[in-house]
Amino acid sequence: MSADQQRILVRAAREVIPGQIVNLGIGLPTQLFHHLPEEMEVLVHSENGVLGCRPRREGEAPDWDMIDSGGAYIATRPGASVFDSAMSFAMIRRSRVDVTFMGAFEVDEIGNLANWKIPGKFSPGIGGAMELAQKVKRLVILCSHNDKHGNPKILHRCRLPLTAERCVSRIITDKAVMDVTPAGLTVVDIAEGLSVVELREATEATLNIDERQLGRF
Amino acid sequence: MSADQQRILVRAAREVIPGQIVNLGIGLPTQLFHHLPEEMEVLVHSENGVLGCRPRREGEAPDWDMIDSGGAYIATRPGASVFDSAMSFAMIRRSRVDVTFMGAFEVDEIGNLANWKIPGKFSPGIGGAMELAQKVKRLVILCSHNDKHGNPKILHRCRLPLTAERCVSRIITDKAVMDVTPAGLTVVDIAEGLSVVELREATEATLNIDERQLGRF
Amino acid sequence: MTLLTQKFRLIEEAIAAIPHGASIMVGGFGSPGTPFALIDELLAQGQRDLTLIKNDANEPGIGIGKLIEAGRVRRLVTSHIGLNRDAIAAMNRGELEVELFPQGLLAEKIRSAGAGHHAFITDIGQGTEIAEKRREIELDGRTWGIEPSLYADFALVHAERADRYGNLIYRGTASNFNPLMAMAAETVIAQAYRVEEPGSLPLEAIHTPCAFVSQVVEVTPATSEQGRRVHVS
Amino acid sequence: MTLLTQKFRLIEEAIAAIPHGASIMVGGFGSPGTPFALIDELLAQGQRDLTLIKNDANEPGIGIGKLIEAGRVRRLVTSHIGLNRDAIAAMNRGELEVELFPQGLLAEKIRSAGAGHHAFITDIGQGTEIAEKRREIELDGRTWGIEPSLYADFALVHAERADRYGNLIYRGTASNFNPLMAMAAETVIAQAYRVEEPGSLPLEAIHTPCAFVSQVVEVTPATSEQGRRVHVS
Repeated sequence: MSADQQRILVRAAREVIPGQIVNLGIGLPTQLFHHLPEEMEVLVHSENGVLGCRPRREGEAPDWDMIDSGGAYIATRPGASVFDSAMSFAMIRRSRVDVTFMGAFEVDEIGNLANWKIPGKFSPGIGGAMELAQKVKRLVILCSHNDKHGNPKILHRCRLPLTAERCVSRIITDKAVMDVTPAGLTVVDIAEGLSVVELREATEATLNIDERQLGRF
Repeated sequence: MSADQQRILVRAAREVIPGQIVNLGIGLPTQLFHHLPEEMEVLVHSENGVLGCRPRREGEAPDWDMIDSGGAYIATRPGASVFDSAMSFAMIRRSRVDVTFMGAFEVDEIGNLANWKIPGKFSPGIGGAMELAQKVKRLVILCSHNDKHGNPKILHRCRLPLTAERCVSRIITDKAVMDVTPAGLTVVDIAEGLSVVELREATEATLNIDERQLGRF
Repeated sequence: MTLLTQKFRLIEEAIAAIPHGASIMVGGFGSPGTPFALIDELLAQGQRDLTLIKNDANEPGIGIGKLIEAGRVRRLVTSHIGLNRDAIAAMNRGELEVELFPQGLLAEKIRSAGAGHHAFITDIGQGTEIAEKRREIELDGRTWGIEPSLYADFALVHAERADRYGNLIYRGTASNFNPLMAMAAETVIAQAYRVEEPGSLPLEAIHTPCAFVSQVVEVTPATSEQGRRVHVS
Repeated sequence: MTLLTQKFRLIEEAIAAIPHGASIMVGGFGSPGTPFALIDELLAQGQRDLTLIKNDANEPGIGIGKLIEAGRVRRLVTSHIGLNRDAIAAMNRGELEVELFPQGLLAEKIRSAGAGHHAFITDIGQGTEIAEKRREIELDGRTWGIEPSLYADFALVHAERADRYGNLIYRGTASNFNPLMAMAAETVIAQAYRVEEPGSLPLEAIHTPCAFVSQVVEVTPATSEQGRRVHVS
């Protein structure tokens, strides 16, 4: 894992409050699993049908019937339950998941999210992202600020097919923490060592920045 | 219980095949419970959420959490399961109940059934009758042939609000066993000691009767 | 939603969150699964103008029968009230507004809310009075009824066992409408005979996962007296 | 429906009832809950032109991956095939028709069939490509999508325990789509690690009541090899 990814995860872990129900999307968000202390009373929901999963401890034998939605063998913590896919998504559509962390291809100023399809290049399916994005109370995006070619992923408007409209609450990248507000994107934190000018250059979206209120991470 | 009711129940018990799933409506059909031998592999469904109930044995203590849809304390037999009301009616709407026995205010020549409401006089609710009548594979009506004033209950067309249209397979009364066929009501069995003329007089519906094929019960 | 760590409550506190005029789903089919203790607390606290959603009206002097008798229920959405002559009388006097649905449709209207749908499309009741009261739709060459989801502000449910996160296990025919209502209401108050530490309920045996439950209270098992009053054929 | 007394079958006999061109729901999310033995028997018997309905395409060489590889699947209705590069390649070559749904909608389309509804009405996917493909309805001042129920001729499901009437208990995350498919298909073939006598499964622990299950076969627990091939992060 890169230092940038590590920075995103450490910052993201601060978003979780004890007593919450949390869903971790495939990819980087899944790694957040390892940043939630086992003694913290948080139940991690995985949409394949488990509430209260935890990573296996070192040397702990896998249970072939226990995976998360990414296919990794997981274990459970006290208070866990298992259930079918209808129940699992009822929980999602009824907004009983407090916060979901998800990756993104693109996010935009009004909180639109695109993370499931690149027409002609990538369309393996939708999975649970659409329901999670549309219905979760708080959607936090964890992604690199720019793609591997350096192109901005935080856009004025998404160009790829949307996962859901106006669904994102907060975006955490290697460069900044941004909130989606009625006035557009407001920068909450900026990465250590990065200037506001550099951040704006790496971003297509218009960013509201009040330098007096800006945190570092 | 009257001799007429007893005759209906004895005849009705012959409708049940080992291995079937059976639902018994409130009132007379519930009594059929006692005419199914305990060793017979039949599962009785009750729409409040149990499959495989049986009457309590003499002296058997009631379990306060186990009732049938009529409110009677019941017990269960091997192979029984309990479930919620959504599951219970999914079973009904998916026609997974092989045969249902139900009472009637009125039944008619095309198999319409009225048994839930007498406008201005009786309308305590619908309960599960509507789904059962509409969706069960085989609906057998158990009722007196005439009401307490002697008026026929087997009609040309139902006059009361319907429970379901064209839903009845067979009608068993104290006077006859009748099948609903594309040609109307066909009498299968006639009560011991009753003449065909007497049966026709007690019935508003037109009855198809082939005296050579007529059984007695 | 209540944090997992803050769900275990005193019954007085849980019920005190219910205002006058609230819509309340109440679990139970006959006596089994009826949250008697929560209902009695609601009776004691005095909330009025209530809309109740329950399969049946219990019986006179039992469960929601007490609330109806005390004039605290403005409207009852139900499937059958035949075992409560007081409720029928109140309905006939025009003091209790009663809306009736076929039992399975009532269950599914609640389940549909619990699943986060807006409505479902059914053929149940087509050709009967039921169909006259609802919006219809032409689809695939037939006419179907549209049944809107049925939500409520609160649900009062009864479980056999719970943990303090709000995981619930039902027993026997006491399940009935409880798990459906637990998914459909905004605030879900569960009573259980035992409220245990998280980890004590077997994973696969949990019927209602804690995500749906707002508050859990521990109650003494109902006396047999309440049970005995149920009609025995 | 099969009589209760005639459900316990040999696997060859159960699968032999499936004709060419059948639509088949297959339980499982990744490996857990996938009825590997039933799939292998289907592979051995040679049925073709199949429509499969499954959350995912398993992985290359595993589960329905084998059927896809053998060219036996004409159409796949699914939520995600990202872990099976062979399935993606077959789709891109036009040899496999793939219909994609959001996972929760797929689950509910199956559940809606299982509950005997014709369709349900949802806001999921409104504002996305999903909405462009389906019929919409104006209700209560908003536009909603209509999602028809998804039925199938057969369902192949996997359970941990069963009895010979067909009552089923699932374990861990092996539940997933299995109980939904068991309700939705016309003929339901269940494999279980143990098929016991009626009466041995605890009443409240049964997830799928036997009324929905047509045939039960007993299979040897899957080797860890099948499990081990699943991606471990």
